[in-house]
Amino acid sequence: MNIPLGDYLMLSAFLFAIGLCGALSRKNAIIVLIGIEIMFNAAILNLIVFWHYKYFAVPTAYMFAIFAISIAAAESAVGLALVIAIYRQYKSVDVDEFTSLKG
Amino acid sequence: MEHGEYLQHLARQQWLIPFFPLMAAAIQSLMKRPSRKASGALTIIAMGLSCIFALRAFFATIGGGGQHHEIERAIFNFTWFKFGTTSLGLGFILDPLAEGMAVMVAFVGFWIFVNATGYMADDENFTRFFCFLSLFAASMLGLVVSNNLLLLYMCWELVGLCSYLLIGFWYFKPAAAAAMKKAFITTRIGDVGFLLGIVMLYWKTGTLNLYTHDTLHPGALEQVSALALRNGWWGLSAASTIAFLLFIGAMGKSAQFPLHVWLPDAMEGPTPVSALIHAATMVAAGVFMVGRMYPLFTAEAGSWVLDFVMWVGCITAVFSATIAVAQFDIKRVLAYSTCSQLGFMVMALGAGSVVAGQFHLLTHAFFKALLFLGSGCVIIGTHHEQDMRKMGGLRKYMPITFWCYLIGMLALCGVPPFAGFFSKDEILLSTFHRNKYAWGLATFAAFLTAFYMTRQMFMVFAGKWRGGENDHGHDKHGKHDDHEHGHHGGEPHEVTWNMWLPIAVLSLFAIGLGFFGHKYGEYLGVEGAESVEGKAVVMGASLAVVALGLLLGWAVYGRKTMEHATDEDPLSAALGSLFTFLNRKWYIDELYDVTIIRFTATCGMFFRLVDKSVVDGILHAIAWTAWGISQVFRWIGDEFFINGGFDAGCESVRWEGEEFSKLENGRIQNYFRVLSLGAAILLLIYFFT
Amino acid sequence: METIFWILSAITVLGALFAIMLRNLVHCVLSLILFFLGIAGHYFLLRADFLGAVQILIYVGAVAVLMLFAIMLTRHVTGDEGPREVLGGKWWAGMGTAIIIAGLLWAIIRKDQLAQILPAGGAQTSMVEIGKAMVTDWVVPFEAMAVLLTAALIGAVVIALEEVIRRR
Amino acid sequence: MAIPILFVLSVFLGIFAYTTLVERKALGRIQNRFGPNRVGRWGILQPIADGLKLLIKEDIVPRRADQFVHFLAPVIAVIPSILLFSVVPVGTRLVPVDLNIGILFAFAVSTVSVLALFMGGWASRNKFSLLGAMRAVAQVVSYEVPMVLAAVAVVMAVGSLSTLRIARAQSGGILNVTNWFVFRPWGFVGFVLFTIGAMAESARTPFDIPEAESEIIAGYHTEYSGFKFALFQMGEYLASIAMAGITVTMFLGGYNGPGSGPGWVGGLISMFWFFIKLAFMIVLNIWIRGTWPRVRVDQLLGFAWKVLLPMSIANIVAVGMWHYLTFRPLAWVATTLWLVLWFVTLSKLAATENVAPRTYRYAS
Repeated sequence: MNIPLGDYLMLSAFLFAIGLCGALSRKNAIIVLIGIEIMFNAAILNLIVFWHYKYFAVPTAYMFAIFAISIAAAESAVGLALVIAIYRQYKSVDVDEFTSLKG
Repeated sequence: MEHGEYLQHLARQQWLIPFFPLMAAAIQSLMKRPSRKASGALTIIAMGLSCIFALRAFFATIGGGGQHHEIERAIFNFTWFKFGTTSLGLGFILDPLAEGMAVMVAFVGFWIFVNATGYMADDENFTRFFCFLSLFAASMLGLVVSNNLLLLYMCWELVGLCSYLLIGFWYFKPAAAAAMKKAFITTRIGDVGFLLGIVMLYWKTGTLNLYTHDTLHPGALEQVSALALRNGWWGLSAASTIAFLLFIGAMGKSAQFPLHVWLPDAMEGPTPVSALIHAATMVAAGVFMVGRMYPLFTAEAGSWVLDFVMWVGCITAVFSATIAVAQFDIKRVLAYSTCSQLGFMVMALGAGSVVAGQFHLLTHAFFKALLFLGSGCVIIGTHHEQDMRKMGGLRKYMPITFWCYLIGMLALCGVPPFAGFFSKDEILLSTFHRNKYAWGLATFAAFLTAFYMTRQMFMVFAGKWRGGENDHGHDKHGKHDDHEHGHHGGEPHEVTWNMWLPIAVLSLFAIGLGFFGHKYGEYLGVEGAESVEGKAVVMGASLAVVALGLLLGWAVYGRKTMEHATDEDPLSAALGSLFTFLNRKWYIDELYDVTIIRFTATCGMFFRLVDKSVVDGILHAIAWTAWGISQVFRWIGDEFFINGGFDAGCESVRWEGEEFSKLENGRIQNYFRVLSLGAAILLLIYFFT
Repeated sequence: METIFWILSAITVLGALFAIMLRNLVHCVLSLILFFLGIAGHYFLLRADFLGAVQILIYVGAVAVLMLFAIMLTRHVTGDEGPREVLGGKWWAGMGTAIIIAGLLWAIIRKDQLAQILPAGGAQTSMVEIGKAMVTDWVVPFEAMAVLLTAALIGAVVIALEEVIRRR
Repeated sequence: MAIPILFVLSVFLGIFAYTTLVERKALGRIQNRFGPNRVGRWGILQPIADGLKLLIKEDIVPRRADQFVHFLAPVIAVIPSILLFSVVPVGTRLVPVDLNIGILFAFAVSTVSVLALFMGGWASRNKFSLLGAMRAVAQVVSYEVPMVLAAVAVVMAVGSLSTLRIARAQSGGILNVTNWFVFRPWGFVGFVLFTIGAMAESARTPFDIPEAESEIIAGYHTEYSGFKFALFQMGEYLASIAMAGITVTMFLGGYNGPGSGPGWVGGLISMFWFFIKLAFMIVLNIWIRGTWPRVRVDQLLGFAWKVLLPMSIANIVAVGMWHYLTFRPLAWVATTLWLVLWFVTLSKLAATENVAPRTYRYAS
């Protein structure tokens, strides 16, 4: 496989940016979560890419990836539960309408 | 099997000693439908098994040791978990110190549990109680057999937790709820010191194992000579500093002078708990820990730590004894007496005699458990009456309890053939060698001990039954149990066999145990040749003061017993306001109220002031700066606003505030955006550098 | 191999783009699944087989399904946003930031020497090694993760169950 | 590599076709009727006729349906089911692909089929379809957990995720039979758990509430007709056959049996054994379908979370005990006791919910 490391990094950078864009500009809370998941995945992809390119014989990066996936799963579970709870409160999932954090 | 190997084999099985009560607690906590019989039986059987294992180990340590005064110590360490390259170990130890203690805890605990089945027979939460009791015993046994400060600390905290749970067992009583909090918080103050000591020990030695028998990786206590050469804090060597910090923990647990306040309040718990706390578990933990870590205390010659320990003990001994003289609650007298006796033990440790301290710990455990259980019997026999003024004449009604109680009392006073005499004598002797003033004070405390115990005996057992007089309006003091039974004032009765049997058994030990003092010293292998010098003086003095105390007690309370519960205490008449002073426990709680609690409140106020002036000041300064900047912009942009003068200035501040507050609009996405903008800026910086 | 890489990359990027751009929420999640599968494909390509399978199992099998459930519970079941505005207020700020970050990352990767390296090859970490590492050197994080997942599970249940309890 | 794949594809598709026939015949017999018997002798050409009929039927798509997703769903339903076969070792010489993560791959792939159900149900814009889809998703997600845990037990015992390794680990013993995992305490429990899980995952009776006819017409494929419907059926059957194959591989000794071995003859015999066992599993499925009533939705989910999940975790512990107790008789006694204890406890706990005797309002 003769793909330079840069291509993979570029890919994950773009994915990260796409996720960020979704998380920052869409109104729906679920899409925001989707954006965050995309960012997570881009980051995990980076871990695995570096593992493959540089530390092929060491399981550290692999461990990190597995833990990151677990954390992402937990995060999305709690996040979606929160979305449902918030929906019950506001009858809406638009993040623009959640302004009770205002000081 | 060769003896050493056998010990090694036993050390491997040390974990079994705390294991059984722990399992009993676990099973009881998981039982679906609580059953009194099953729960009581389970607890007692588990404790019995622990006791058997402890005895087995105990006899093994007796068997080999003693010839060369060399301590037989078998250890078993293992790695708990690894984190990267650092690993944390745990370990168990088998040596005379641990085994003597373990046998005592298991044995006394066993009989306390038997008694508790009677005492708590009517309680709704019987199984919860026994679950906690088992956990309490398990954690104490774990503390005793641990060869690792981490494990010791965990058990230590568990002991604290259990005492919290048990003192507040009747949590619906406000006094009990307050007492449980007090006990927990007070001991926690000490625990901070303990934790600091542990951290420092780990920092200085790199291990928390006490012994490893491995020259490559020596345990903490095998490095004391090195530690004594390193510098610590407060002009002490590292060893002494750690010892001092650890001793603060022991002060909290063993209720030494400034931190003793929780112990008397702990009387709010059920009486078996008091017996357990006072005799076998909680307070013994502190003294035991000092004994366990003793090499640290003696590592540096001539440090003031040992003196500190001794004086703390001495002050506690005298101080608590004086308070005990003026109490009316039967359990409170015993509680202050425990405080005082703990003072004796700590004093012995400070005076350099581990044997005396530990031996007194053992004997005291037996007769204090006996006394507490006896008082429990009295309380049950008199239908939950705790006020001694409303008792009296119980000798007729409760003969077995009376005789056992008498033995316990004589042992506590230090009357010759009984256990307390020997152990107390050793303490006094060692103190005599160390410091004559401390010895004098301690002898005075011994006198007071004899006096207040005599007082208690006469008030409770002599004279005529005063409980029938129903005078609730008189004094609410000491009637915390009346939620249980409404029928105050019924005739007292003897308790059931499962309550008197334990005290009968314990009283045998209270008589006989003292003769083994010399053997115990050999067994521990710490003491060298026994010093005879001054022995006559010390023994004579202590005998004299005990006799004096007994006589005086008889003179004040025995010649003419109280007629009515409302009668004034004869001593109160003689001492006047001093008696009130003692009765109110030297106003220590009040003192804490006006000093520490007031101080904390003041601190709070002070910080609020700081918040108001400094923090708000900074905020105002920022606001004014922003205003200034906006003014500058205004100058450049438009002359007109300057002409607007002060009004425009205010207006611009408001405008700035509005602009800034738009940033803080509560929309998460906005925060997120600003965050990622920050990240972008960081990336930019990274790119251009 | 290069071809596979480019195809997978196209799938991944398009999946991600659609996931955040489509108007219908269910379509968004479906294209997110495409994205997840693309990432899993990348893992297989990078010889992280286990992780690829885990990716499908967790993301496609659990996270995406969870999202679908959340949509069903919070919106009209068609998942359609309707004629209303789907972009949040100040969306240009978010999009601008994302573009800036993308550009900067691109520039940084271009500038970096590291980007030129090719895979080292050699012996791969075996599954057995990974399993062993997880229960020896990494056992504390592993346990912590177990606790975290339990906490998240309970937390999610409690948060989502709130109303049922109140109704009783 | 190509030949095994082609072989597996053709053979399993054939098995799928005739499974439908066998099922209809068997159900017919159970219900005291004949089943298909018109097309060919014993109705032997029935599947072909069915296929032709479905091919030429009109393909109806509801007007309000989400056209694209509606089209995609049946396609996605089939793909993972076929992919599942890639890790099933059919004989000693016939393994389509030996992945080192075989079992995990199978689970990963089988989860994807959930999406097909959801997409089909959601895109139809039909309340019954959507209900069926949500039921299917909840059910599959719930039953996957105990199923994976039951498989974890086997993976622990073998020390590998590869299906081939798992099959090999069960060779040897008396007549190549005694080493099957189903003849271990934990293996037997795992077998039962896994079979139940597989049955629920492929939504077969008694776990067929996603397509319960009496409640929600046909569930997620209510709005499908013609070959799309056939594809859904095909995906479902293929998945259940593949799951049967994986069950055979993991618990019933895979291709091992008297006479199986590495040579050509042994290979052929091993294939024979594999298909015999597969047939046994399929018939077991059909039998259960014919005899069991459908469970209620709350019973279904409660059963998964309150009985199967604890039991499968206990099973994992049992494997640990089996591994560490090297003295076999002791291991037998200990694991059996442990599992029986759990079984009794769980069944006691599950039985506490007292169901009132059913009252017939109109019938009696």
